[in-house]
Amino acid sequence: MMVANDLVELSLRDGEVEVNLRRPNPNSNDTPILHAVHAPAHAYGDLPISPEAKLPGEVVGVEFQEIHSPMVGTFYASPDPDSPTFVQVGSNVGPSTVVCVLEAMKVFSEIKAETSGTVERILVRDGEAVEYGQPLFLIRPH
Amino acid sequence: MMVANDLVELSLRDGEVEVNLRRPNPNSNDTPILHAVHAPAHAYGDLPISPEAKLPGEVVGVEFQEIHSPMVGTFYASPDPDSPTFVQVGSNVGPSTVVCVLEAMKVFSEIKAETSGTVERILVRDGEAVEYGQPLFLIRPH
Amino acid sequence: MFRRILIANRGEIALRIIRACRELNVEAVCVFSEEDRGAEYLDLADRAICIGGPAPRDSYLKSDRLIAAAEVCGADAIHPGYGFLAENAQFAEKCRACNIEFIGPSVEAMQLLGDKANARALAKRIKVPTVPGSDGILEDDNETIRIADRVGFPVIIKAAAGGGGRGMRIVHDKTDLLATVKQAKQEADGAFNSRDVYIERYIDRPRHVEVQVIADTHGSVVHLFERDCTLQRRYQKLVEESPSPAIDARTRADLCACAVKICKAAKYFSAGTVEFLVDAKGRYYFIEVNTRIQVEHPVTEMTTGLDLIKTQIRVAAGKKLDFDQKSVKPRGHAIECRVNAEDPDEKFRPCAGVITKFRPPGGLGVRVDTYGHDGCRISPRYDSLLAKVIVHQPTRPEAIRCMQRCLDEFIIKPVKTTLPLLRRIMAHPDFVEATIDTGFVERTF
Amino acid sequence: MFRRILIANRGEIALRIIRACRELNVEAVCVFSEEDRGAEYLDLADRAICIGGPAPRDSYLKSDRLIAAAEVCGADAIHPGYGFLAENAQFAEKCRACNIEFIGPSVEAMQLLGDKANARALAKRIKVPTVPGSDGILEDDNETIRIADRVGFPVIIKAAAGGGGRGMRIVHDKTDLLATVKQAKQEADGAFNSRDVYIERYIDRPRHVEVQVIADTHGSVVHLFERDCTLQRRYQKLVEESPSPAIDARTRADLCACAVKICKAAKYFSAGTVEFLVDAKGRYYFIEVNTRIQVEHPVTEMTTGLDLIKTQIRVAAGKKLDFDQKSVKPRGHAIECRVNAEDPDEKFRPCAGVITKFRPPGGLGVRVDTYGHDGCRISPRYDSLLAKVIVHQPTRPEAIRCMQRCLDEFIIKPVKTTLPLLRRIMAHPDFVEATIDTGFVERTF
Repeated sequence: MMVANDLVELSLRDGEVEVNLRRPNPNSNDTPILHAVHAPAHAYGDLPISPEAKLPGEVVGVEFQEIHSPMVGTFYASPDPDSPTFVQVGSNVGPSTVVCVLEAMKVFSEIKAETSGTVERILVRDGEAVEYGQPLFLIRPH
Repeated sequence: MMVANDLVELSLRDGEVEVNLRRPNPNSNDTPILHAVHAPAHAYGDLPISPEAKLPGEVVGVEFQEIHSPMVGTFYASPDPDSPTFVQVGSNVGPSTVVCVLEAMKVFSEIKAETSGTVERILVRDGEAVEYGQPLFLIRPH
Repeated sequence: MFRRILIANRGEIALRIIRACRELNVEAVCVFSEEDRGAEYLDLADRAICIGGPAPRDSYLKSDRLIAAAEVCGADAIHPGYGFLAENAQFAEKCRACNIEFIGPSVEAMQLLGDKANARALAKRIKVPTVPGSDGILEDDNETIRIADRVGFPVIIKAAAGGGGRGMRIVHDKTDLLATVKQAKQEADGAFNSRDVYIERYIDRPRHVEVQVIADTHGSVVHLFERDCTLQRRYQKLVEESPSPAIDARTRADLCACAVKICKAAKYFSAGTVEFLVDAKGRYYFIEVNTRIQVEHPVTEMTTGLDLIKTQIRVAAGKKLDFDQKSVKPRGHAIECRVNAEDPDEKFRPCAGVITKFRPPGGLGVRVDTYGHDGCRISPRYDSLLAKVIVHQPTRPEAIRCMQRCLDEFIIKPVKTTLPLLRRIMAHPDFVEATIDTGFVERTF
Repeated sequence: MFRRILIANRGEIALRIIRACRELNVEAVCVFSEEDRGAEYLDLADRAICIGGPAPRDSYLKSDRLIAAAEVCGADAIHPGYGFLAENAQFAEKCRACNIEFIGPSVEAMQLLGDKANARALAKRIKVPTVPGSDGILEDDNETIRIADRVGFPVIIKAAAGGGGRGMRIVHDKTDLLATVKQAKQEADGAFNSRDVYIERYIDRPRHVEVQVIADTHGSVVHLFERDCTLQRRYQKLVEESPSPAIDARTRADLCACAVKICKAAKYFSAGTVEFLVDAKGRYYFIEVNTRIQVEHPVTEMTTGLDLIKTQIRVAAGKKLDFDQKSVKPRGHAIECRVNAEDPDEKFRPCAGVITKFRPPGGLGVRVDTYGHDGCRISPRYDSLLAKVIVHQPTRPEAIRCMQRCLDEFIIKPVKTTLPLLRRIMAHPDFVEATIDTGFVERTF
């Protein structure tokens, strides 16, 4: 997990290209509601995968990979409200596939998958606030 | 151990006959020195026998019985300085054998063995201060 | 000054006294029962001596063993704390007969003030208001009517042998008087094997206000202002504060002056508390004197900055008070909450067991007097007081808010405590607005 | 008042700010790094937000993440604590540009006073004494001689790019002056890649005395008297106390007046500290202003009874100070000891690990600000400060005795701490007699 994080960190530090994808109607005065940020922060500990991320009826032995948030901000699944989402459950992604954008301080940053596989689950809702290290997507590796 | 203590307690409460065995030369103004009273108090816990009471080279399997002090006071091994000690290592004792006297507030109380056996070891020195429940003698049961 | 003090108590007050001894450079020897063997607070004493079995009557109440322990370790004084033998004049007398100073008042003052009737007579003699009443057992019906008329209705009939709220009957009207006295006598006979009853004015919805006094053996008597202990449950104090939010400056001055007068008349020295009831109209009545340090003494320590235990020890060693009445300047507002190991949902049944997680609150103006810690064992054999949370803030509203914060912060697991009740009390408008009386908890929770 | 404050810090100061927020009924949101995940003090916040990896540059120093966290949780203010970004004017500017109040002084005041040369120039302009010196880089030999003569020997040569005691040379005599300056320039070139050096009067065996100031945005500036922080080790304060045992009433009044003058001149608001050196003859010299709350602020809280963090928050929300200079009446003597997780026997190497047993001291006049508890993990990545023990007693001898008692009582296992060193300091006659200077610890232990 540390390796995965470091990769995300590195890629960010190298390529924190701030894309000014300003959303047409961002409700900019509303502070997004922070869903369940406190609770998972304490539920975590040193587990390699969060309990929340475990799917009911999950096949034992399959090791999912998580895409973590490399920053604090607001999660958007699509580049703007009128466009389709970057990915959906079942989408195939590669390391450079953009999976979402995160907004912080009015700046939108594209987040790449950094891994290959199929999107198994999207763990946050559109417009939800996320903290650093929070799992965003569950990827079933190829 | 609790049963043994209760017996001692009861016998005291019934028969705390205060024997005025005033010692001829008791150095009455000197407060006796309290030897190692603090340390064993903390070393004890719930052990059935104090670690101190374990003899080096002790035969495994023999369960010694302890005669505990039923009060706080000063231990004297003999009725007065010129007399022989009540018992010594190797003496046989029965329940009503007087094994020592304890002095508290200028009053001397005879302490009885309350058990039968052979004195294996005397755990306190003549003139030493003892606290409640402190082991005084180690008895090898018959 | 003493060389070595024997502490004849346990738990938080033993720890409190150990700390005072250390700061005075006096050796502290603490006694313990077999039940308290291994308690961590004993590690802070210079020595600890086991004096008997778990039951208080086999250890902490066994005066001979306590004195023997003092002799054996060479202690020149005994601090009794509160409870156990703290107000036992015979014990104080025995200690002093054995040349061991009893840290408390003289035997004579204990005897005089320890007897409620004597204390009341003394107060009346020096014109300190007492609750109007029969001053003795009711003999015949004519006398009963005459006294009740003088005292004024409502009156309360109390069994002479009763106590703690038992054997009491309120009479609101003259027509019910004689019948009620008759009933009360029958009940007293049944319950206490004595038909003796007496009569007093019934103080409706009173507040309990007490004055802390400290005096030396050289005749100097200083009051340290009052504590309001109105918040009780079945005559057990739960919350204490200072200053009282319910009395005005004039009543405060009167109460404090009365307290000093009583102590001077009794030639009192050491720490003591003079208790009063204050009715809704601000009238006050002396009720009794506690001739010991009290559980709630930290409230006064916080407002005055004076260490009552250290002062009590110094005074017992014959020293003069190093302050006078003028130099005592209370500051801000202090509140104490008693956290007892009791289950408020189960009729306040004492809870015992091992505490696995203990996180007392902290911060500016916060003091927690406790023997608790992770792994601490709570015995069911002794008083259930586990911790006293005391806060000190510039004003009463700030003190209440700080206490709320502290009670929220305090974690004790898994032993049940009075914390949830205390939280509800601190949030209750009647407490916040200081309109409560001594019956508040029973009526409200 | 603010509705929600983001706390951009960790450990004991984060906990201190959480408590202040709770008492003000303001929601507290605390950030944390992955290293601090699960720390118990975070449970006391209303929310906690992970902002980055363990290294400070990846979390607590990452201003964009902090502001994003404030935006995401809807905080209307950020409290920076001390260290990290607390004195970073750019961060304060960014916060305010994002409509988030930075709890601290204005950006202008931070810039003016944060630059030592500017602050010194300001002090000189308003006639506050500064250490006599060259007021700039030494250019040629004639100038050097002229300045040294004016300043008076001994003088100290300092590298402009140096700091923390590095790159300094003392010159006792004119004959050595030019040669030493030449050496100093060569050394500065090698060490800091800059030949710039300047000259100052060498203050022999100075004491470090600082004045706490609090000011609102309405022009009211109040000093809260001084703290003596002479007891340092390599420029790190270990023990602080108030009042200073080494200055007289007149010097105290002068220092406090100078501090207020500087803050007024800089249009300062919020909490700030004005630092001075005091030499053996009682002459004092302004050295710098700390534009933040300081580690040792509790010392002043204990003597004045004022809550500096709550006041700082109120002032940041635009409120007026609810006290004035006349109403600030310090009482008694307070001492703070910093308990660091460092091994005094191993060159003060920071120690990390899990604390298995943590028993802070308690009692009257004792406060322990700490995030420690049984099972607490100490990270090697951050400041080693684990606990601050603060005592408040009527007099300095009583405060020292109380601190000795507290240090003896404090148990921390198995992580090594500075407790043994602090115990030796509190027992050292030079500390007790207040004859120390800032070099005491290095010379003595």
